[in-house]
Amino acid sequence: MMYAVAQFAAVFATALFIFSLYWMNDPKTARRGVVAGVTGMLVAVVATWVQPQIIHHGWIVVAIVAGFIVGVPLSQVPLTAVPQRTALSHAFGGLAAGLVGTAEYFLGLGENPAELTAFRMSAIVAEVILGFLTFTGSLMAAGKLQEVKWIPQRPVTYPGQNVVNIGVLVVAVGLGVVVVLHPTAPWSGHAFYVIVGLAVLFGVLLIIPIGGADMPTVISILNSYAGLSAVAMGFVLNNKLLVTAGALDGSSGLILSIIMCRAMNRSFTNVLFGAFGTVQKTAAIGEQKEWKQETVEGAAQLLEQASLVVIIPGYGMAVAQAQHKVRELYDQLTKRGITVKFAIHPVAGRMPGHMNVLLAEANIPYTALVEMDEINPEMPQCDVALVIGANDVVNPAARYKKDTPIYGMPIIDADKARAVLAIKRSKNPGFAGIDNELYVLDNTWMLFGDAKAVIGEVVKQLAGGGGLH
Amino acid sequence: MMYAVAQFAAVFATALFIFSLYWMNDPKTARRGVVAGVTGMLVAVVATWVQPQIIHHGWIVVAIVAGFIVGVPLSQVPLTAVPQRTALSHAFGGLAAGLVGTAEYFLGLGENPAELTAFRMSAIVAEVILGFLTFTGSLMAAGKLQEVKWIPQRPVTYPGQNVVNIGVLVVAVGLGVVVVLHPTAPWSGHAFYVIVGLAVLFGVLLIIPIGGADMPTVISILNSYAGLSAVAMGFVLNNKLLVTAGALDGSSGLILSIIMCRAMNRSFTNVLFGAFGTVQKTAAIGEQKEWKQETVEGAAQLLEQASLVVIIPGYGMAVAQAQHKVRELYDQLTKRGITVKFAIHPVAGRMPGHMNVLLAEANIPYTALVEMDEINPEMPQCDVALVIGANDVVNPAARYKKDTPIYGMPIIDADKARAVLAIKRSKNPGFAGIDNELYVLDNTWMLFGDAKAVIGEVVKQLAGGGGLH
Amino acid sequence: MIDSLMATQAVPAEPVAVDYWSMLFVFVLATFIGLGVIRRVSRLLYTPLMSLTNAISAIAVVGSIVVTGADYPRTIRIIGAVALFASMTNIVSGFLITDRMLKMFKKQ
Amino acid sequence: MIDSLMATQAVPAEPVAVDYWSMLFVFVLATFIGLGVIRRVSRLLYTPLMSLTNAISAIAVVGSIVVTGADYPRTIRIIGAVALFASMTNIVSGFLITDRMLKMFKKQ
Ligand SMILES: NC(=O)c1ccc[n+]([C@@H]2O[C@H](COP(=O)([O-])OP(=O)(O)OC[C@H]3O[C@@H](n4cnc5c(N)ncnc54)[C@H](OP(=O)(O)O)[C@@H]3O)[C@@H](O)[C@H]2O)c1
Ligand SMILES: NC(=O)c1ccc[n+]([C@@H]2O[C@H](COP(=O)([O-])OP(=O)(O)OC[C@H]3O[C@@H](n4cnc5c(N)ncnc54)[C@H](OP(=O)(O)O)[C@@H]3O)[C@@H](O)[C@H]2O)c1
Repeated sequence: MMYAVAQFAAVFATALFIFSLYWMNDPKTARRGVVAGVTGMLVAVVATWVQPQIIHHGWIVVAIVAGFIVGVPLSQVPLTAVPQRTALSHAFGGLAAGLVGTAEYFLGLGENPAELTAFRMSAIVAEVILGFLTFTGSLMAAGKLQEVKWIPQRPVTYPGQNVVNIGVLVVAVGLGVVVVLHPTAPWSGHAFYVIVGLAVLFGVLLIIPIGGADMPTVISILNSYAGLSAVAMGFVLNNKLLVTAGALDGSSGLILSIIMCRAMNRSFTNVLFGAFGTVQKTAAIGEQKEWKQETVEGAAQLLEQASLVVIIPGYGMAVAQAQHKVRELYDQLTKRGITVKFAIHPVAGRMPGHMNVLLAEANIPYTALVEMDEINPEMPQCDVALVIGANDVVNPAARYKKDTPIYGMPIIDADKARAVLAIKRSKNPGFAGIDNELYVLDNTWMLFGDAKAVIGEVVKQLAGGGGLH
Repeated sequence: MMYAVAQFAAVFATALFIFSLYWMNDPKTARRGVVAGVTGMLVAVVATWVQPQIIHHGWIVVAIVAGFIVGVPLSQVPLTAVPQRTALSHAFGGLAAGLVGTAEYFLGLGENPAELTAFRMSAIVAEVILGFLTFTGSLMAAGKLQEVKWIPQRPVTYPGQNVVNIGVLVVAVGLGVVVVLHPTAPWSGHAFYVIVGLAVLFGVLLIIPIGGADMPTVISILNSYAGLSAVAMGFVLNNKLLVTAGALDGSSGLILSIIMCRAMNRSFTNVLFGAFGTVQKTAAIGEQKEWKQETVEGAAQLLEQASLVVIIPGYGMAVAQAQHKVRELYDQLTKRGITVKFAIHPVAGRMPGHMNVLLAEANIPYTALVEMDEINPEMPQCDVALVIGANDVVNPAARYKKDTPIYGMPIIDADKARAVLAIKRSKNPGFAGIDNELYVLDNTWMLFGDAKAVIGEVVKQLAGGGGLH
Repeated sequence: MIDSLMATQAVPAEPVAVDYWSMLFVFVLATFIGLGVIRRVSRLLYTPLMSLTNAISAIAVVGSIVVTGADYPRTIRIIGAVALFASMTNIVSGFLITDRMLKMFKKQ
Repeated sequence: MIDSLMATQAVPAEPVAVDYWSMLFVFVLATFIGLGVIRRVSRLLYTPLMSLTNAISAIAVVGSIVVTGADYPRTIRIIGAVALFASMTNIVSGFLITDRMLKMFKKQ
């Protein structure tokens, strides 16, 4: 009976998880997806808990309560901290998988060595290696993103680094094979600890040479690993629900990282081993060419006279937390009958969909957000392209400068607009570390300063408060 | 070892079948889908054949050779006979499932009754009922489509028919439950035969009240049943490949029948129990209103002067086998620089995609075939809408006449074109048996006659051969 | 003997208990895949799709091979051979006609 | 005892042999579904998608519940409780933050 309950719950929860992801195909149905996910999780937890072999309940309750105590505040972080939170969450997931794998091994060793078949042992080793490397790797990633002091932001490289890293992994896997073949030898327990230690180490080493800005892609790859470690746990526990849910998570991480890599025109290997971001900055072209500046008043006037304004937000908008001011600007312009569209580049910001959540937070209707492929044909009709803290995603060098790291990356054609207004704090380059000729084009005017402050003043100007200055 | 071979083959063949269907999403990759399907099938057959319990090979070879001898000619039928062939094929599939189920039951009964557990017996009974009802139902459907003499085309109805039909099914299922509970009683073998008999009977009774023209939907539903019987066989044989392939087939049948029902604005129940096609024909409006006729010369002139011609083919084009003449017409018109598009209604003809294959057979590029939703906004710009043997799919009554069976069905807006030329043989209504006011509109001109003949003459006229008459 | 029929692909050396829940799981997942994949099939190709799925569902042939070729009573094996013939016909005609139709779809 | 850990959900009355091929089958099918479903997710929602899959993959919680709650040695159960806490944190924060973000997406 209880067996049937558990099995039925597994089928049911699997179906709910699939629907949960399916409903994410449209913002209108997406919240239903959360309900389906929560229900599936509840069903799975209850069906496991009621099984007769669960006889101690106290610690379970304590752990669940503790999970709530930590989980609720973690869900209230500001939206700019979402990448870190996601990384932290992967770390927790990896830790859980690694610990359960360890428990399984020592349980088998202590009580029923015959159960440690080659297949089960392989699954346990895979689970433990994937789990613990995801744990430390994600912690490091979270640290880099949070800009924690003792974790360097810039990639740290040294000669022979890749050899060392891959060496550590190879030793861990090799030792794993040995333990799979001799699971109950007197030294196997120690070997197992060494495997855990190497996985922990590898997670750290993997992230050290990767720049802070490459973290989103790395997080997605770690997401895949976390999913695969859940799959391995499913193999060990003969639990199909774990296998399906893990596979769903694994595919999600895989697809998102592929999307990011494609949109940046880079390969997986380049992200993981390319030490991107160490690129020596070339002398800023800005020094030779003329940067034209515009005043707040002039910018307000230019915007007022436009009939189509395309706003191109980038990482700078996120840093400045300027989205609410952008919303005010949007209101001021639409009030005047001006059409305002937001051009969203697939890798603008520092994580997939970054701009969309920020703008949604500021109550900008998602129907005003237009994807790159759709907005580009419209750019020649655009009167003012307002670039807010975006740089690489509007850099025309991507079209023809073969020696730059962004060569071949599709960009938003801001330079085709009749006029360009660009907001940034300095003449420094963006994430990829290369100059952007967009800023020195004939029809481009700069508004130097923090995005939030600058837009705030433009809004004041438009609202008629300009006289106060 | 052999076990692993079989299991690996099952995983591999499943993946191939999934890709096979996936590649059907585009005509460019579709033929690759066939290669994947054939490979999957080969892998599955070989992996089964090499299993050690297969010790007699002679009959297998004979049956396979016989399958080729019958199968190759069956694949060469003219395209108009494709619906019948599909139905016949479902009949074969149902027969195979039913026979294997029967063999399994009597094997268990004779040699190892303990294997006839409740679960297995339920699967066997489901397999046998689904298999045999699909067998006779599909044979009847094929007969109706082939217009075999001794199977009436029109629905045959009598009072209490639905009660009788459902009664037969209920008795079969009830007896099935009894046999599941007592698989080895002395009378169980006989009861099993009765179940088979009732399933055979139900297949016939199910089809009798359904009109020939509703057969495509029925065939799709039977396709689902054939898939489900394969799933049941998979449950009985503990074979996951059968389960997955059967589920793929089942979903395909389900989705196609849903698409057809939606496009006709009817429900499943209405198709299965509605006895559609018995509708009393109302007096043809044609007698009151004026039908204007056009000569072949006039039609040719009208077409020549157009700049956008939309051809709307229907069942009549298939009946007349006019597609090759249509191709010649297409060539004549495009040669003159006239844009020619084909408007394809989802249920034009008598099976999903019917028009597309016919036109593809005549080498018309599939880029010229436009779906209903895309062509309708263009219809007001269309100079001549040429309706070739289509009727219900262009009947404006669908928009407002609530008492007609097609009310609510989306149609191709032929009536919005600047002029309409319609080819049909008589003033008779189409499949749904209702009048079509399109034919008596002010800007409609009729070309009475067989579609192939009429278009042939128009083409001659356009090619300059008109003087020969 | 029925054993080997039951677990079609199992050889006595490595017997596996029939786990109906696994089968149900597989069925549910395969149905999801089926619905997802079929919904994306090009409308142009519905007719060849019907014959392709027809051929694929003739995978029931593996059941018939076992019934025909294993060490079973003669009548059982005759039933199996008929089923095998029926499935084989579907495989051959199904794939051939699908390919024949698909060959006709040309872009220009 | 390890038996009940192995087949997490099995009670001794109805033991089921671990069929790794079934698991592999399920894995392959689930991956197909995952790729199909994720590819259709709206681009607008990639950020919430990341936290949603995060929460779903915390299904590993069922493994931790067994390790924590069954009749195992104390150290094993402590390890299990830590894992359970970690998974639970992910479930709670993952679903909550996803919903919080999705609430922001409004049409007008
Ligand atoms: N989205 C993803 O998933 C993802 C993942 C991995 C990598 N990436 C990479 O991230 C980059 C994203 O491009 P992007 O154009 O959005 O950003 P970007 O190239 O990093 O440029 C950001 C710009 O914002 C400006 N800025 C920073 N803080 C600001 C503030 N407070 N106020 C005003 N301006 C400020 C900076 O100039 P100043 O310093 O002069 O102010 C900088 O030029 C791409 O290279 C992409 O490949 C994205
Ligand atoms: N495609 C599917 O999957 C499917 C499935 C089930 C049902 N249906 C139903 O089938 C109907 C299809 O609509 P439709 O407009 O294509 O066909 P239709 O409504 O059946 O009309 C066909 C027309 O073609 C004419 N015709 C017949 N033979 C001809 C010939 N040799 N030369 C010239 N004209 C000829 C007929 O008129 P004359 O007799 O005067 O010549 C008739 O008006 C719909 O009602 C649909 O619901 C379709």
